[in-house]
Amino acid sequence: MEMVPLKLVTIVAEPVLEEQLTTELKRLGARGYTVTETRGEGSRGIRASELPGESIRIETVVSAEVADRLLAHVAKQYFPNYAVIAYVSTVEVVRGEKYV
Amino acid sequence: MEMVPLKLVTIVAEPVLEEQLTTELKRLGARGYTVTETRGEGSRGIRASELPGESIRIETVVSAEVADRLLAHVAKQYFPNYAVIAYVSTVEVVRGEKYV
Amino acid sequence: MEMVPLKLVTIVAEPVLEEQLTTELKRLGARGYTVTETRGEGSRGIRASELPGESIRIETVVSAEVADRLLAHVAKQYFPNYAVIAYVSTVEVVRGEKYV
Amino acid sequence: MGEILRQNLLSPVALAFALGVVTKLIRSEFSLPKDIYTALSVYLLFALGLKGGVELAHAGAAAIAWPAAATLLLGCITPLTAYATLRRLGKFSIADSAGIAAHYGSVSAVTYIAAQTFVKGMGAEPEGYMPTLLTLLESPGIHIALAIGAMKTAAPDRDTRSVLHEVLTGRTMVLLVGGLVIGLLMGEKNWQSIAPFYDSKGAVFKGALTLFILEMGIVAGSRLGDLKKVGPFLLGFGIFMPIVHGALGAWLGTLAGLSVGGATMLGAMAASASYIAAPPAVRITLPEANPTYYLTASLAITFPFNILFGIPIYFQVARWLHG
Amino acid sequence: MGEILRQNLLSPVALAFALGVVTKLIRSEFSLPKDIYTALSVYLLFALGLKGGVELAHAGAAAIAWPAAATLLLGCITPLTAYATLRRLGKFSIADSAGIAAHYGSVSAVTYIAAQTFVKGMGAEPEGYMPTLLTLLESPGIHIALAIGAMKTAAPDRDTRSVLHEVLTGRTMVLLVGGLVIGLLMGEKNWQSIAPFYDSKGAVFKGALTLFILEMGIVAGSRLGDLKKVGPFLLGFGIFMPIVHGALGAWLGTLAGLSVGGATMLGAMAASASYIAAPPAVRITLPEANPTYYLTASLAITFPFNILFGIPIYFQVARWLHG
Amino acid sequence: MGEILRQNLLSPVALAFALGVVTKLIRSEFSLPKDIYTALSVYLLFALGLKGGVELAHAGAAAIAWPAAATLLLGCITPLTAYATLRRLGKFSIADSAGIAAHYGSVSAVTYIAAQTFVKGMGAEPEGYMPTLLTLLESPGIHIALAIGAMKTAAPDRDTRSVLHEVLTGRTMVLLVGGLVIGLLMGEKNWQSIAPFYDSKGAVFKGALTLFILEMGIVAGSRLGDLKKVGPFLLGFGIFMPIVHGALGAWLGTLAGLSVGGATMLGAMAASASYIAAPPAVRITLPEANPTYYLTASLAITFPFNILFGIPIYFQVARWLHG
Ligand SMILES: Nc1ncnc2c1ncn2[C@@H]1O[C@H](COP(=O)(O)O)[C@@H](O)[C@H]1O
Ligand SMILES: Nc1ncnc2c1ncn2[C@@H]1O[C@H](COP(=O)(O)O)[C@@H](O)[C@H]1O
Ligand SMILES: Nc1ncnc2c1ncn2[C@@H]1O[C@H](COP(=O)(O)O)[C@@H](O)[C@H]1O
Ligand code: NA
Ligand code: NA
Ligand code: NA
Repeated sequence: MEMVPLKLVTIVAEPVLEEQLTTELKRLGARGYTVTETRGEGSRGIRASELPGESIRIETVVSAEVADRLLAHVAKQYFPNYAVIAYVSTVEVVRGEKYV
Repeated sequence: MEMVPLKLVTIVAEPVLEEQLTTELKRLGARGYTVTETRGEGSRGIRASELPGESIRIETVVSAEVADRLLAHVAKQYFPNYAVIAYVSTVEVVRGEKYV
Repeated sequence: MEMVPLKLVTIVAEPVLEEQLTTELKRLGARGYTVTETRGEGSRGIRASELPGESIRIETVVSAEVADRLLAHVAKQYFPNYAVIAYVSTVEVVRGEKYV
Repeated sequence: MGEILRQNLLSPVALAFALGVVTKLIRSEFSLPKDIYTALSVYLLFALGLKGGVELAHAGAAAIAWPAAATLLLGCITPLTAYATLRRLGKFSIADSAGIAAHYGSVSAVTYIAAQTFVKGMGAEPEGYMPTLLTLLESPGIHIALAIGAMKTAAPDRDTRSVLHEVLTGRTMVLLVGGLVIGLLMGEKNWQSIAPFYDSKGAVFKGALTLFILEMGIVAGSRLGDLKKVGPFLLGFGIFMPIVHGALGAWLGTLAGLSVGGATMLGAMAASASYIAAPPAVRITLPEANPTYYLTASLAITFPFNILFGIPIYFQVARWLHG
Repeated sequence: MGEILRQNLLSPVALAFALGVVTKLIRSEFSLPKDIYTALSVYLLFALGLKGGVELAHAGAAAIAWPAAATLLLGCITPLTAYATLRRLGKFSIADSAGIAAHYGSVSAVTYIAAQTFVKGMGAEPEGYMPTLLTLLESPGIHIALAIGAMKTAAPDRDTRSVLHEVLTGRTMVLLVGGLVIGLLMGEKNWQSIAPFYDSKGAVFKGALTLFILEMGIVAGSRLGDLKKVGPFLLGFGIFMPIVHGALGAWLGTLAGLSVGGATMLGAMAASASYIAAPPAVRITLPEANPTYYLTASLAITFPFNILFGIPIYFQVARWLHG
Repeated sequence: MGEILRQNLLSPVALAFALGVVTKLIRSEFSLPKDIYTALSVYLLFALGLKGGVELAHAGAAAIAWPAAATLLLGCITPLTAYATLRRLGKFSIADSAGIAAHYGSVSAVTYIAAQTFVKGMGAEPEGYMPTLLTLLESPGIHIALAIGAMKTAAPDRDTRSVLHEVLTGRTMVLLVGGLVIGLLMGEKNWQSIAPFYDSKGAVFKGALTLFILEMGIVAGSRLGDLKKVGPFLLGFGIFMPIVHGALGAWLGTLAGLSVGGATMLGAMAASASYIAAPPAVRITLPEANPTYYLTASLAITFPFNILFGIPIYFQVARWLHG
C-alpha cells in the first residue's frame, strides 16, 4: 500500500457557519471535506441557534501547507466571536496524491 | 499559527451513558466535548438499548494528564459491564491553551 | 493506564457500500467498527444516491497488519468506481489487546 | 374463546406486528427511522393523556379511588412476584432478577393501547379514566425492583437519585401526566376542537398505532435470535408471569369496581413489561444485569404474547369474574 | 378582559406551551426530535400558504392594497423603534441593538397561528388573505435592521448578499409564498380535495399545532436560565415593545380597513419576534451581537408573553378601535 | 387534450412538484428532513398495499389473471427495449445501458399514485387490485437488466444474490406485499376502522402525497444541473421511451381487460422509471455504470415528464383504445 502522509484538519463549529466554512476551505485549497452533525459543550457556552447545543464537525484531508492556511483563517475569522474548535493531526492516506 | 499539542480522547459507548460520561469528564478536567450519534458492532455484542446497535462517540481535547485520568476512569468504571471502546491520539490545537 | 498502540482506519464511502464494507472488514480481521452518517463533497463529485451528498464514515481500530490489508482491499475494490476516501492514524487504545 | 382469538389475530394491530416480525425474518433492512418511531410514541402517549384528562374531569375523585388503589397495589406486588420467581425458581443472579423484575413491575403503553382497542372492538367500553391508572403503574414497580437490586448488591457509586429522576421525568411520564393535566384543565369545548386528531376513536390515532406496532414488530423481530440465548426458563417466565399478573390485575380490577373492559385493561397493564422507561434505568443502576435477558423477555416474548394471546385471555378472565 | 384571558390561558395552545416549559423546569430530557419539529413547521407554513392563496383568489387586488401597505409600513417602522429603544434607552451596543431589532422587525409564524386560532375562537373571523400579509412582514424588518448594523459597524468581509438571499429563500418564504401561489392557481375544487388535511379548521392542523407549541415550550423553557443574564431592561423590552408594536399594528390595520379579527392578527404579527429566519441571518452578518440577548428576548420573553397575554390584549385594542 | 393537460398541470400534485423544482432553481437550502421523506414514503406504500389487499379480497383470482400476465410481460419487455435502444441507438456502454434499463424496467410508486389520482379525478375509476400489479412490476425488470449486465461484463466478485435479496426485501416490497396480505386478511370491518387514515380518498393520503411530491421536486430540481452532462440522446430517451412503454402498457392493459383508468395506470407504470429500488442495486452490481446517467434520466427527466405530461397522454391512448 503506497500511503501519503497528509494533514487531517477537524473544525467543530456552529451549524450556521457550515456553508461559509466549506466554501472558504475549498477556496483555500481543500479538495473535499466531510461534515458530521454533532452536539457539544464548550467553555464559552454560546448557544447561538434556536435548538441549543448543536454543532457541525468538518473534516478535511489536506497538505500541510493548506492545513496551515485553513487553521490561520479559522483562528482569525471565527475564533473571536463564534463557538469553534479546530485541530489537526497527521494521517496516512490511500492514494493521497489526489488530495494535494 | 501557534499550535498546542494536546490529547484527543475518543470514547464510543452505549447511549444510556452519555449524561454520566459527560458529567464525569467535566469533573475530571475536560473543558468541553463533542458528541456524535453512531452505530457499530463490537466483540461483545451487547445490545443494551431498545434499538440495537446505536452508540455515541464522545470526543474531548484535553491535556495529557487529564487524558490519563479520563481513560483510567473509563477503564475502571465502564469496561467491565458496558459496551465501550476508548482511545487517544495527539492533535495540534489552535489556541490550545484554552483547553488545558 | 496500560495503553496499546493500534491503527485507526477511517473510510468515508457511499452509503450503499455500508453492508459490504462492514462484512468485508470483519472478514479481513477487524473486531469491531463504528459507523457515522455524514455528508460531504469530494473531487469526483459522484452523486450516486437519490439524496445527493450523503456518505458514511466507518472507523475501525485494528492491528497494523489488518490495517494494511483493509486499505489494500479498499484501494483495489472501491477506488476505481466509487466515491471513497480512506486513511489511517495511530491511536493508543485502552485494553487494546482486545482488538488485535 | 377461539373466535375471539381469531378476531384478535386478524386485527390490524396483530397483523402489523406480524408484518414487522416477518420483515426481520426475511432479513430485510427496512425499519422506520428512529425519529419517526419516537414521534409516533410521543403522539400516542400525549393522545392517551389528553383523553384521560378530559374523562377524569367527568369522573369524580371517589369513582377512581378504588381502581387507583388496586393499581398501586399491582405496582407493588408485580415486581416482587417477578423477582421471587426469577431468583428462587429461575436461579437468576440478584442483578438479573431485579433488572427483569423492574420491567415486569412497570407497564407497556402500547400493550395498554392494544388492550383498549381490543375491548372497544368487543363492545366492552372501559372506564374513561384508565390513562390515570396507566400513569400510576408506570414507575412504582421500577423503583421497587431497583431498590431490591441496590440493597442486595454492592451499592454502585452512581447517583441512584438521578436515575429515579430520569424515570419520573421521562417521555412517558411527561406526556401522560402533562396530557392528563391539560385534558383536565381545557374543558370539553377545547377538547372537541382537537379530538379528531387525538381521540383514540379517530383516524389519526388508529393509523399512527398500526405504524408504531409495525416498527415494534421489527424491533421484536430483531431480538428473536436472542431467544436461544435466554434459556427455556425465561421463555416460560415471559409467558406465564404475564398470565399470572394479568389474572391478578383483572381480579383486583373487578374487586375495585372496574367494568369488564376496565378490568381487562388493568390485567393487560399488570401483565405487560416496560421497554421504554425500564431499560435505561436498569442499565445504569444494575450494570451487571444482562440486557439480553430483560430486553428479550420484555420485547420478544411478553410483548408479542400479550398482543396476540394475552389480552383475549385477560378479557375472558374478566368476563368470567364478572359472572 | 379577565374572562377572555382565562379562556386563552386554558386553550390547548397555551396549555401545551406551559407543559413544554414545565418539562424543562423539572429538568426532563424529553423533547421532540429535531426533524419532527422541522416537519411540523413545514406543514404549518405550507398549510397557511395554501389556504391564504385560495382566499387571495377570492379577494380582489383592491381589497388587499391598503392592508398590504399597512403591513409594509409596520415592516419599516418596527425595526426602527426597536433599534432606537435598545440603543438610546437600553444603551446596548450597535450590533446588539441591530441584532435584536432584526428579530422584532420580522414576524413569528406560530404567534400568527396562535392569534388566528384565538380570534376564530372569539368569533371574530379574520380576512382570508392574512397569510399574504404574513409573507410581506417576514423579511423587510430583517433587512432594515441588518443594514443599520452593517452601516454603523465595520463592514464585515462576509458576503451580505448571500445572507439576504438566504432569508428570502428560507423555509418560511418558500412555503408561504409557494403555498400562496399554488393556492391561487389550483382553484376551489382542488383545494376542497386537500382541505381536510391543510385547512386550519381541520383536525390535522390543530393537532400539529399543539405538538409544535409543546416543543416551542421546551425550547423556550431551555432558555429560561438565560433570563438572568440579559438584565432587567431586555426583560421589560420583551414585554413592552410587543405591546407598543401590537397596538400600532392593530391601529394601522383598523385604519387600513381590517376587521377586528384581522386587526388583532396584524397587531400580533407586529408584536411578534422572529426566531427562525432572523437568528442565522444576524449570527452571520453581526458576529459581535450576543446571541443570548436576541434569542432569549425573542424565544423566552416575547413569544410566551404574546401567546399567553399579548394576543388577548391586541384583541381588546382592536375591539376598542372598532368602537 | 389541452383541457386535460391544463387540469393536470394545475393539480396539487403537479404544482407541489413545480414548487420543489423552483425551490432548487432559486438556490434555496430548504428541503424536507430525510427521515420525514422516508416516513412519507412508508406511509404511502403501506396505504397502497392495505387498500389493494382489501380490494383483492373482493376481486376473484380469475379477474386478475390476465392483467397480472400483462404486467409480468411488461416487466420482461421494457428492460429489453430500454437496453436495446440505449446500446444500439445511443451507443452507451454495456454497463450504462443495463444500469439505465434496470430503472426503466421497474416502476415508480409515486408515478403510480399520481396516475391513480389523475384517473380518479377524470372519473375513470381504476380496478381496485392495481396495487397487486404494481407489486408484480417492481422487481422483474431490475433482475433482467442486471442479468444482462452481469452476463456481458466481467462478472464482479460481489455476491449478486445478496443484491437480489435486497431488492426483494426492500422497503417497497415489504410494505406493498405486507400491506396486501394484511389487507386481504383483516376483512372489511377492520379496514373501515383504519380507512380514514389510509384510504387514498382520505385527507391524510392526499396531504402526505403533496408533501412527498414537494420533496420529489426538490430532489429532481437538485439534479437539473446534470441535464447538460447526460447529452441529448438520454434527454430524448427519457421522454420517448416512456411514451413507447406507456402506450404499450395501455394497450396490453386494454387487451387484458382493464378499464380506461386501469389501462392508463398500467401505462404509467410501464412508462415510469424506478428511483428507490433500482439505484442501489445497480450501483452495487454494475459499479462502472455512471450514476449520473441513470439517476438524472429517472429523476430529472422521466419522472417530471410522466407527472406533468405523460399520464394525460396515456389516458388519451387508453380512451382511444377503448373506442
Ligand atoms: N475540549 C473540547 N474537546 C472537544 N470539543 C470541544 C472542546 N471544547 C469545545 N468543543 C466543541 O466546540 C464547541 C464550541 O466550544 P466553545 O467555543 O469552547 O464554547 C462545543 O460545542 C464543542 O462541540
Ligand atoms: N475495533 C473497533 N473499532 C472501532 N469501534 C469499535 C471496535 N470495537 C468496538 N467498537 C465500538 O464499540 C462498541 C462496543 O464494542 P464492544 O464493547 O466490543 O462490544 C461497538 O458498538 C462499536 O461502536
Ligand atoms: N480531502 C478530503 N477530506 C475529507 N473528506 C473527503 C476529502 N475528499 C473526499 N472526501 C469525502 O469522500 C467522499 C468522496 O470523495 P470523492 O471520491 O473525492 O468524490 C466525499 O463525499 C467526502 O465525504
Ligand atoms: Na407489568
Ligand atoms: Na414583529
Ligand atoms: Na417501467
